[in-house]
Amino acid sequence: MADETFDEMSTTESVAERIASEALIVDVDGFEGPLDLLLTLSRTQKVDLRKISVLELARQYLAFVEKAKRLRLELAADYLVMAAWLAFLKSRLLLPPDPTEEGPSGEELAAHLAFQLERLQAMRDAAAKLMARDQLGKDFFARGIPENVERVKKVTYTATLLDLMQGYARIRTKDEFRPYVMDRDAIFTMEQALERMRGLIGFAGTWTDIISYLPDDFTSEPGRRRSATASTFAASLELAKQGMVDIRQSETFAPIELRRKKDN
Amino acid sequence: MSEESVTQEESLFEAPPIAEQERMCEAILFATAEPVTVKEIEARMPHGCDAAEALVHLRKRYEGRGVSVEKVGDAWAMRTAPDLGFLMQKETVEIRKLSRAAIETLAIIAYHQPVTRAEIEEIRGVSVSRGTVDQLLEMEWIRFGRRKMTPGRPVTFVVTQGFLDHFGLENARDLPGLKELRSAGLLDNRPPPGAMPQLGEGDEDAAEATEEGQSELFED
Amino acid sequence: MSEESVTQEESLFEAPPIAEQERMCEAILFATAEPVTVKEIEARMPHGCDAAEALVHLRKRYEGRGVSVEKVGDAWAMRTAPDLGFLMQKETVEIRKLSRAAIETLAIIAYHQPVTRAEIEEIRGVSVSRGTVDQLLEMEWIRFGRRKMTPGRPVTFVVTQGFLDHFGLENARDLPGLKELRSAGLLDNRPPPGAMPQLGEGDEDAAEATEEGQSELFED
Repeated sequence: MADETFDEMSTTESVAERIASEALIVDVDGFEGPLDLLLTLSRTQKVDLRKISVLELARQYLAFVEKAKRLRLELAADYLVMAAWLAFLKSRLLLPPDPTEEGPSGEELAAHLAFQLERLQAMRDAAAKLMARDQLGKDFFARGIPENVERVKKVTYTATLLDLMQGYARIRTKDEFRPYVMDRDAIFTMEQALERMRGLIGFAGTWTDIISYLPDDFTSEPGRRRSATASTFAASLELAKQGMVDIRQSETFAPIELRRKKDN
Repeated sequence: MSEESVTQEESLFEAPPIAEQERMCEAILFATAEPVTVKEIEARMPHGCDAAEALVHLRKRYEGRGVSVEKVGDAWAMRTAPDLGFLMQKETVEIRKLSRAAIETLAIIAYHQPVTRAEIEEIRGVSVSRGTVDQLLEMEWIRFGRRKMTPGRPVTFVVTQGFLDHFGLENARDLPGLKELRSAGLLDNRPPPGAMPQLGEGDEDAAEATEEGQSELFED
Repeated sequence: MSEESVTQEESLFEAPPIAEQERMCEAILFATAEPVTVKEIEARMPHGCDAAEALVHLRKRYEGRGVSVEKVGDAWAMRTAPDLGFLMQKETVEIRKLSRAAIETLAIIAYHQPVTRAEIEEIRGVSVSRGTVDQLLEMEWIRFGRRKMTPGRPVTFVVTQGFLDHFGLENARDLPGLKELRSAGLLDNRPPPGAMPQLGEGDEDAAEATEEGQSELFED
């Protein structure tokens, strides 16, 4: 059968046709596979795809492939697989059905091929209709100055009673097993001194040695006394700076005395 | 304390009148370039509002105006009337040129969704290049749907809200010519009888999967 | 030659009706990325249009709507109505676990209230950051109690009704497991020696506040 087609083509071939066919074959890259090529060929039948002659289409396709072979053009394997299948289909369609043979009839196969072609064509038409629609940014437009939606993040914190209990237990146990830190039991801090002096300063109408402001329990032990003296001195300076007291010292190493500022 | 007062608040303040709700929807849609879902709109409105109803009123109000209120899937957006596109030459954005393969693939996904790559290949008769799918994904016109419950559990593709928005479709059911294609049986999946050349591996999957998907899509 | 044809055009095509011009202005104001002057609008519209008049109509149409047409300098723009600004916020609520520092501080206040910051620091062994206290105040889980009658009259902190509600307590005294903690020796509040200097007059008060407060807590 293929030979017959081939002969037909070769005997009638003119130079002009040869050029035309070369153009067609060189154009094979323009086809997206055998189905696309079949669809293109089927258009030459100029009938509704539903009434297409699959036999005729198979002939056209096989002729095409033969030509490509003669011109030694490489055809993708897909095309050759389709050619083999169409040759098979053609023989099925032409020969009387063999009752011993299994599988679908030639008509069923042809009908499916026709369906595939019709479906592909339909999808192409649909794609064209889709692209012909009005499109966003081309035919219709979105808001030109979109206002940003401010995202307000509201954070809610939560804790469970267990968290609370565990937190508390953690602190209290830490107290007992805490890593070594110096217990500052011999330290009278500047803050403490300030606090103490602020409470007492109101009574300091006359010049008084700042030593008398040391807390009682910081006077006996030398270490504690040293700390309290230093912080009380620093606190006195701070109070003087704040304009609450006047400070004086008659000579080096003489007692430092302070007095509430008169106008206070 | 706080819970109690909230409950009180709810009962104390009724939802604003529908005209006011319409104004609110108008402001929200107006301010946003992207479609906003009814749910999102309602979340931003005071308690007890019925955004869906307000939107229907709003759409009606804008009928025939220079701007229209459009439904895009389950979201809403305001868009200029298509017949006035000529006024907006300055705003026109260059739409990326899509290859023929990409356009066809997009159409197949839209009309056959959810659809597997094997099914697309079956219809086009050639393999689908990765680049084509990637491009469509990147443009956010398609996305992955749920996997098919067929051997190999292949992924499927569906079109997105962005696709509907771009082509001015309220719904995938409004695709041009969809009804005709359906009644012509061109959206059916017809398994090839016997020995057709297999185009693409996942073919067996394809049969079952498409049929399910389509009927599902167009159910409601 | 060109001038002539323009003149012809003018006479051939009349300007569209004012309603149509209004639609055009509406679409232009909607879609442009910035306010547009009357001149710019007119340049976009068909010949012979009167944008200024159309804009006046348009502004009137939008009166009282969710969107308004406004004049910005010598340009025009559409904006959402100012009273609907609250719709442009999207509130997301995130629930976070309270930090360890905050839990510990809260626990100390709950068990020792009324308690000063210095006392909290003494118990925790580290300083209490302002942020932690502010956070608890903001959450309305703690509030200021009465000042201590000690030098400096430091403020104290106590837990609130909101705190009790959150933890399902009727009273801070109901804090579960206190007895157990105590019998485990975890609540032996012995101040580190010397850390609390004797502070003269206010001292009894302070002592009362902490110790009595606690014993009161453990009574029942």
